[in-house]
Amino acid sequence: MNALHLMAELIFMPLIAFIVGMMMVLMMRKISARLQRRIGPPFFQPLYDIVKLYGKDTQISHGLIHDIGIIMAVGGYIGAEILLPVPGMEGIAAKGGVITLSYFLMIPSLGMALGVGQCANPNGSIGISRALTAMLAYDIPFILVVFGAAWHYQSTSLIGMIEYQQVHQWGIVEMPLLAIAGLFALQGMLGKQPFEIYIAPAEIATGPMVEMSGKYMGGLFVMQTFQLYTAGVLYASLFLGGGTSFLTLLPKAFLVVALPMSIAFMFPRYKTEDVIRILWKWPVMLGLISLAFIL
Amino acid sequence: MKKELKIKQKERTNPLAHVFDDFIRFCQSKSLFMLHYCTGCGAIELPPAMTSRFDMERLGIQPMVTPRQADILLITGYVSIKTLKRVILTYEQMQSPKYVIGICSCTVNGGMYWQSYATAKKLNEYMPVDVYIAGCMPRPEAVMAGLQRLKDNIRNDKKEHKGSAWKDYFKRYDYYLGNQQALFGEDWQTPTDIIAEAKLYGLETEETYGKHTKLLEKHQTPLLPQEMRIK
Amino acid sequence: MKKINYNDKGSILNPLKNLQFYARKPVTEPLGPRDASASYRGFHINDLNKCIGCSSCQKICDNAAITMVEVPSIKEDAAKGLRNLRPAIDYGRCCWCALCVDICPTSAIEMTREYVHTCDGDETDSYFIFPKETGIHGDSFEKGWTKTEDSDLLDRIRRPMGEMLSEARIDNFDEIVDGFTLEMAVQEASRCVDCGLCEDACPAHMHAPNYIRSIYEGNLEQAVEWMYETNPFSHVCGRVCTHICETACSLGHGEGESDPIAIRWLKRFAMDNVSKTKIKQIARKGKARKKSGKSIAVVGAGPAGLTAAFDLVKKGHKVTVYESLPKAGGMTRYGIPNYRLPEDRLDQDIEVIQSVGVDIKYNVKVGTDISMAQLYKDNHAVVMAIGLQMGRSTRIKGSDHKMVVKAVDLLRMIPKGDKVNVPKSAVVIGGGNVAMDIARSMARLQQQKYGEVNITLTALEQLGKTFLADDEEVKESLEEGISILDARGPKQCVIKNNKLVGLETVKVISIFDAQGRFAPKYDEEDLQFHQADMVIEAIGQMSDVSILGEELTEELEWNRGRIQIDENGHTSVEWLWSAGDMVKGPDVINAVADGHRVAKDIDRFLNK
Amino acid sequence: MNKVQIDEILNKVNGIKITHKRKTRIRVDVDADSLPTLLELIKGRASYIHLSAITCVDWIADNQFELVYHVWSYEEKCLISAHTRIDRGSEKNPAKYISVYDLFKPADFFERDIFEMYGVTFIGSPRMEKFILTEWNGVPPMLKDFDAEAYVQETFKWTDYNPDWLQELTDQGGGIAVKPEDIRTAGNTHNMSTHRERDKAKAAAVKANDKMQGWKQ
Amino acid sequence: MRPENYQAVKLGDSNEYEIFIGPNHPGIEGNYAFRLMLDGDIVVSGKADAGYLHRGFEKLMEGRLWIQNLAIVPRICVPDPAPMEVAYSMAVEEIMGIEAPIRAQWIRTMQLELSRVAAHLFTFGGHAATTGMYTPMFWGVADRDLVLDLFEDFTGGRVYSIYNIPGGVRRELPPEFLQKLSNLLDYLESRQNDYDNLLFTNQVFVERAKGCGALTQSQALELSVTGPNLRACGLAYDVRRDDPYLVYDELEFDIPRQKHGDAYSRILVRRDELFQSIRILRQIIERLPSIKGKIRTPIPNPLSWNVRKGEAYARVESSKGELAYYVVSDGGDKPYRVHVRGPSSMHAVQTLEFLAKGARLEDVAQIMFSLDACPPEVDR
Repeated sequence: MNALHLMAELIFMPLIAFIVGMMMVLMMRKISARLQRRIGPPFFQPLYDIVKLYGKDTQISHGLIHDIGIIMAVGGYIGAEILLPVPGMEGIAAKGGVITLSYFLMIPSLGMALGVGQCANPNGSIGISRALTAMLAYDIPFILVVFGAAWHYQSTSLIGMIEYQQVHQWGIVEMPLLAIAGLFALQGMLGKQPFEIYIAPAEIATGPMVEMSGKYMGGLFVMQTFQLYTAGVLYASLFLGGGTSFLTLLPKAFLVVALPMSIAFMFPRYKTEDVIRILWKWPVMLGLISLAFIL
Repeated sequence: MKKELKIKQKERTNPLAHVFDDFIRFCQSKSLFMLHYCTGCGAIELPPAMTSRFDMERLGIQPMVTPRQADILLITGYVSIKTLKRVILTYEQMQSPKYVIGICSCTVNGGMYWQSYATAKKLNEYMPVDVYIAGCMPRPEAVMAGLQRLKDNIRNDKKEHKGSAWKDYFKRYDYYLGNQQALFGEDWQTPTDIIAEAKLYGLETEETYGKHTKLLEKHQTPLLPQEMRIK
Repeated sequence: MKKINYNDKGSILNPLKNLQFYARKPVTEPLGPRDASASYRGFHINDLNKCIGCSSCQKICDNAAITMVEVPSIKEDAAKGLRNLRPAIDYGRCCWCALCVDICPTSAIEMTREYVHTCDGDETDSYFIFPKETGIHGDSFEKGWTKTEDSDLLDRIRRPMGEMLSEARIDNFDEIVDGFTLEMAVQEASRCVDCGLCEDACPAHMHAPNYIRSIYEGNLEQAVEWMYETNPFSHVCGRVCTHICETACSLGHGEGESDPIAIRWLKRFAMDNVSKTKIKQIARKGKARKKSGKSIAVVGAGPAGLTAAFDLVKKGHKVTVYESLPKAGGMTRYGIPNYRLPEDRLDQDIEVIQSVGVDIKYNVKVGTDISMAQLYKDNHAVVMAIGLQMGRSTRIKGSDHKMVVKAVDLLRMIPKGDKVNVPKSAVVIGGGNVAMDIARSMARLQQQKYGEVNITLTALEQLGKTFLADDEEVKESLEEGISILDARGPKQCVIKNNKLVGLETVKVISIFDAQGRFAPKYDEEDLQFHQADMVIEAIGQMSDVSILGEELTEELEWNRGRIQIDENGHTSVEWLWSAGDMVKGPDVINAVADGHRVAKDIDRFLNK
Repeated sequence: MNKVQIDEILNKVNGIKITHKRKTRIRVDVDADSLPTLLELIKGRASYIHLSAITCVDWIADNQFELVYHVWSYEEKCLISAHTRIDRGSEKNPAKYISVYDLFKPADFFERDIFEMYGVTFIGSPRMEKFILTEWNGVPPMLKDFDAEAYVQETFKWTDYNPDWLQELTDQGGGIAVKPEDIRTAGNTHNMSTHRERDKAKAAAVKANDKMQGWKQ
Repeated sequence: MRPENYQAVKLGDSNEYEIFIGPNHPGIEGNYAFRLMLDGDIVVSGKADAGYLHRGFEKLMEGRLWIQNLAIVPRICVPDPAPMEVAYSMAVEEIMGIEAPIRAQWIRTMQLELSRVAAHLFTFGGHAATTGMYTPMFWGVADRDLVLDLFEDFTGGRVYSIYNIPGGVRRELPPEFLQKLSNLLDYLESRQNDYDNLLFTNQVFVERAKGCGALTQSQALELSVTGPNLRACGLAYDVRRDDPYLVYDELEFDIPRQKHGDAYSRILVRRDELFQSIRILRQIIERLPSIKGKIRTPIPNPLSWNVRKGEAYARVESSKGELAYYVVSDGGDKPYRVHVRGPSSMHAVQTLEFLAKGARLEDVAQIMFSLDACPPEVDR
C-alpha cells in the first residue's frame, strides 16, 4: 500500500461516508414520514439542505472557539471514518483500532460543547450540559460493548473483528445480549427518542443548535450524516459481520440505522436522570452479563 | 414610485461563479426552513399543512424553531403591536436570504381587525414581503400553493428579481425604520445592526440612511446581547 | 370503548405495535388544491346583470371590505331601482363570512369553490377585486356558498294589508284599505335594508329609508318629520301615490316570491298615528323667522301649487293661492274617489299646509275673476299649477253624444256633491288608473241605485303585461264585479234613435309602431259590441290653458301643446313658473317634486 | 337550597334587590359598599365558590362603572350575578374599588384585566400592573369615550390599491364611488343612503377640482 | 450584526437565571410567553406574559352590528371556535327572548361535539410533542382534518364555520351528511387502538405525564379551574349537565373524571371525553332525521336587530372548560358590552404560574399543553 493509495482512501472514505450518510438521513426522514402516514421529502433533500445552509449569505460566527467547535465536531467524525474500514478500503483502521475510534467518537460532543458554550445562549448551555450528561450515560454501555466485543474477537482492530466474523459466526449470534446492549448505546449515541433530551425543542428550543446557523448548521447536518454512517457501519462491523463488498455491508448498515429510527418515532423523551437511569441499568446489566459469558 | 437605486455590487471574478450561484439558488428553492411564528389565527392551518394530510416536507419545507436557522418567516395573520416588535426582532435575526410570507387578509390591509387599536395593518410597511396568500384563513392547499410560488420565485430570481425582497430591507432601511418608529416610538431599537449588515452585503443605498436612522443613532444604546428582551 | 386505568404503567412494547404503519399507506393528499365542498365559502363572483347596486353587501360587511365602484357602461335607472354601482371586494379585509351573499336581495353576489390566491409582495393590487361572473382569476369554478331559503337574511314576504271585502265596500265610498297596525307596521318596516333605491327613485326624493327606520324604532313623530322634509302631502301620498319607490325597492328585485316593502302603507301608517297638532308643529319646523317681503301668487291649489306655496312660505315669502273650486286639493280631491283617499285626510294635509301660513283664495277663477297680468302686478312671481282638468276624447264616431262623457268631469262631480246621472250599464274606455277610478266609482253608484253592477272596461293594453293601471286596482275592480276587456280598441259608439246603445270595439294587434310612437293597429274582423247606457272616456287629460290670456300665450314658448319649461319649471317668461300635472303629467308625487323644484328656483330667483 | 332559603341569605345584605331570571340565574343588585359582604355571605353560607367572571360595564351616560360578579355554586347549580355601580372617576382621580382577591383567587386575573381596560384600581389586588397592554400608552381602551376607530384612522395607513380594472373604470369615467369607511364615518350604519354619500363625495371631488383649477390659474 | 459579546445574564448573587419561553417557541401553545426563573432545572417562579394576540375583541364587538359580530366571535379561540359562536348566539337569543328551533338546537349540539372532537385530537398531538413524541401530532392533526372536512361540508368553512346565527343556524345539512359523519365516527373509533398503543399506554409517556403538574381538587376549585382540567381532579362538573343548554338534557353521556389532577389524568379525561363525544354524535345521528322543521327563527332587519335592553350570561362547555359570554344590550343596534370569559384565561395565567413553581424545566411545556390553554382566550 503506497502513500498515494492511502491518500486516496483518506479522501474517499469520508466521501463515501458522506454520501451514504446522506442517504441514511433520507431514510430516517422517510421512516418518520411513513410512520406518520405521509410521503416525506424528495430524494436529494439532505443534499439540498446542506448546500443551502452553506450557501447562506449571512454567516454568524460567535468567535474563534465557536468555529473550532464545529470543526472539531465534523473533524472528529472524519477521523472516525478513516478509522472505520469499508470493503476495499481500510484507511488507517489497522493502525487505529476500535479503541481509538471510540475516542474519536467523543470528540464531536466535546467540540459541540466548546462551540455552543461560546454562543452564550442559555438554551444552548442547558442543551449542551444535557448532551454531555447523555454522553456520559451512553458511553458506559458503549465502552462495555466495545470492550466485550474486543475481548470476544480477541482483537481491537475492526478488520480483525470482521475477519473473525467472516470465518466464524456473526457477533450477534455469538453474543446476543451484548448486541442488544449495543443497540441501546446506539440509540443514545444518535440522540433519538427516548434519549433525545438534549435536543428537546419544546423545552430549550433545540438545545445546542439554537444559535447555529448557516454553515455552522450545515456543519451539524454534515456531522449527522457521518454520525449515522458511523453508527451503522460500526455496529454492522461489530455484530453483523461487516461486509465483503458494499452490497453486503450497506444493507446491514442501513438496517442498523433503521432500527433505532423506527423506535425513535414511537416514543417521547426521558428526562435527563431517567436517561442515565435507563442507560446505566439495562444495557449495562446486559453488557455485564454478556461479559461474564465472554470472559 | 420606487426610485431606481444604485447598488455597489462586489465584482465576482470566478468564471464558475454563475454556475455555482445557480446551483445554490436551486438548492435554496428546494430546501426551505420555515419559522412558523403563530402571530395569529392563520397558524391553525399550518399544522395540517405540515402534517400527514398535506405534508409540506414533500416540497422540502420543514419547520425550524429558531430564527437563526429559518429561511421563511410566516406571518400567519394579524400582528398585534406587541407581536410586531418580536416579529421584527425575529426577522432581523434571520439569516439572509430570508423570505417573508404574509398569510391571511390581515397582513394586507388590516383584515378583520381593521378597526382594532392593537394590531398593525400593513405588514409590508415594516418588512418586505415576498409572497401573500389570500384567505381568512387560507386552507392548507392555498398555503402550499403560496410556498410553491415562493420556490418558483427563488429559482427564477436571477431573471425576474422576485425572490429577493429581503434586499429591500437593507436598501430602504430608513423607510421601514421610520414606520417602525411611528408605531413603537422614537426610541425603538433592535439588537441587530442592520446598517453594518447592509454594508457587508454592499446593499447600502441613499435610502438606507435618512432622518430615521439618525434618530436611531441618537437613541441607540450599545448593543448588548441580552438587551434583546424588550420591555 | 376500552377504559384505561390511571394506575396502569403502560407498556414499552405497545408503541412498537404501530410499526404496522410501515405496511399502511400514507394518508397524504396529492399535491394541488382539492375540490372544496358544495357550500364552500370561496372567492366571490357577482352576476353584474342581476346586481342592482343597492350596496346592501357593503352595509352588512363587518370588515369594511366592500367598496362600491361606479361602472359607467352599466345603465342607471333610478325609477326601476337600478344603479350602476357594483361591489368591489378588498381581500385584505374580507373574512369570507358570506353575509354579503346572504343579504343580497337579488342573489347576484355568490361564492365559488375557488380558494387559492397567492401573489408576490408587490402585487397586492390583486387583492382588490371586482367580482364578475367569473372568479378572481377569470376561471369558472363551481358555485360554493349561495343563498338558500334558510340562509336568506331578508324577509321576502310583505305583511298582508287588511281590506274591506268586495261585498262590504261596493255600495259605499268608505276607504277600502284598513292600514297597518303598529305591530304589522314595525314588522313591515323591519324588512328594509336601507339601500336608498326608493329615495333615488322617488321624484320628490322622500327619505323613505329614514322614515321606515323611524317606524321600525317606533318613533312615528320622527318618521313624520322625515316625511315633511320632502313632502307636505304625506297623507295623500300615503294612500294614492304611484309608489315608484316600491318598484325600485331592492327587495322587489329578488328572484321568486319577493315583495317590495309597502313603503306607501308605512307612510300612511305613520301619518295616521300622529296627531294633527303634532304634525302641524312638525310642518312648521324650519320656517324662516324673518319675512322676506316678497310675495308670490300660485294658481291652482293642487299638490304642485300647494307644495310650492308651502316651501315658499317656509322660506319667509308671502304666498297667495288662487283656486277656482270651493276646496283645495285639485285632482287629489276632484279626481280621486273617496274610497281611495278619504276627504278628511286630504283636508288635514291642506289644513297643515295652511297652518304654516299659506293663504288660499277659493272660488277665484284666474282669467275671469282676476287676470294673469294682475297677478304679476301684485306679486314678484307667479306659479302656474292648474293641473289637467279637461278630459281627452277618443274622437270616435258618436263620441259627441251627450251620454258619452269624460271621466274627469264625472269624477269631479261626485265629491262636489253634484247629482250624477247613474246609468244602468256603462262602458269605460281606457286602462289607466283614472279609468279604474271612474269604473269603480260608477260601480258604487250603480250598486247604491240599482243594487247591481254593470260596468265594462275596455283597454288597448293587455292585462298582466302592458296594462297601465296598478295590479291592485285591477284586482279590486274585478272583485267588485267590473268586467275588464283588455286589448280592445274603441271603434264607434253605437247610437240608435239618438240614444246611446253601446260601444263597438275591435281587437288590438299592436299599440306602438316600430318607432315607439302611439299608433294602434286593430284587427277589424274581431268586432264586439258592448251594450251600455253611458260611455265614459278615460284616455287622458289635458290642461285648460285658456286662463293665460292671449297675450301671455303668445309670449310663452310651447312644446307639443305644453308650456315649455326648463328643468326647474321656469317658463320663458321671467316671472312665471309652471308646475305639476300640466307640465309633468298626472301624478301626485311628481307634482309635489315639481312644487319643490319650482319653489327652490323661485327662492333663488327672488334672492338674486 | 330552595328559592326561599337563598333569598333569606341574600336579604341579610342591606338594600339588596333580587331578581330570579330563570332557574339557574339570579340577578342581584347591591350597593358598592355591601358587595364584599354579599360575596362573603354567598361563599360562606351558600357554597357559591366558583367565581366565573368579573365584568365591568362603562355606563358613560350615568358616569358610572357597573361591576358584575358572576359566582357559581357547584352544589346549587345556580349562578348569582351581583351587580353594583361605582363612580366612574376622572382622569386625575381614577375609579377605585375593593378587591375580592381574599375571597376568590381568580379575581387577580379579572381585576387586573379591568384595571388595564377600564382603569379601575382595585385596592388589595396583588398585581395592579399591566399585563396584556404592556405596549399600550393611551387611555384604557375599553372606555366608551375612547374612539378606537378614530384612533385607527389616525394612526394607520391603508393599502392604496390601484388594480388594472379600476384604472380602466376610472378612464371610462367611473371608479370608486362609496368607500366603506365613508358609510362608517357617517355615524350609524343607517341613515346612509348610498346615493347621498356618493353625491357628497362627488360634490367634494368637484370642489377639490375647482380649487385645483383655481390654483393653476 | 455580530453580537459576539453575548454573555449569560447573572441575576444578583443567586444561582437563579432567567429563561424566556416564547412567544415564538415550540414549547408554547400559540403566541404566548412565559418568563421562568430557574435554579438549575427547577423553576423558582414563572410569570405569564400575554397580550401578543390582543386585538381588543370586546372593543371591536362594541363597534359592530349584532349580526356583524357573528364573523368575529369564533376568532377568539382558534382551535375550538364553535362554542364561541354558540355562546354568543345563545346570549343574544336570551336577551331577545327568542329560541332557536329544535332542529337548529340539535344541529348546534352536533357542531359543538364535532368541534370538541377536533379540538381534543389537536391537543393530544400538542401534548405529546412537548414530551418529544411527534407522531401523535401528525396523526392527530391529520385525523382532525377529516373532522374539518365535515365542517367544510355543512358550514362552508373549514375552521371558522360562522354557522350559527342568533335564532338558529344558517344552512340545512347537506344530503348524506349524517352518513359521512357516521363513517367518520367509525374511522375514529377504529383508530382508538392505534392512539392507545402509541400514546395513552406508552410506558415512557405515562412515566413522563404522571405526577406532572398535579393539582388537587381544592386547589383547582380555588383557581377556578374548569373543564377537563377540573374533571381530572375528581370533580365531575360539566356545564353541559349542570347548567344544561341546547339539547344536552336529552342526550346520554358520561362525565369522565380522574382523581390525580396531573397531566396524565388530564389527557385521559380528554381521551374519554373524545369517545363520549362520539357517543353523543351517534345519538344525534340517530335522532336528527326524525326532527323536522325550520332551522332558523328569522330575526327581522339584518342590519339592525331589535335587541331589547337587557343582559345575559350564556355559558357553554368548550373543549377547554367553561366558556361564558356576558352580553349587555342598551337597545341599540350594536352590543353595548360583550365580555368573554375564556376558560383558558384561568388556566394559562394563574394556574400555570402556580403549577410551574417548583416544576422541572422539562415539564413546563407539558404542563401548559396538558392544561390545553389557548392564549387568544386570555388576550382576546
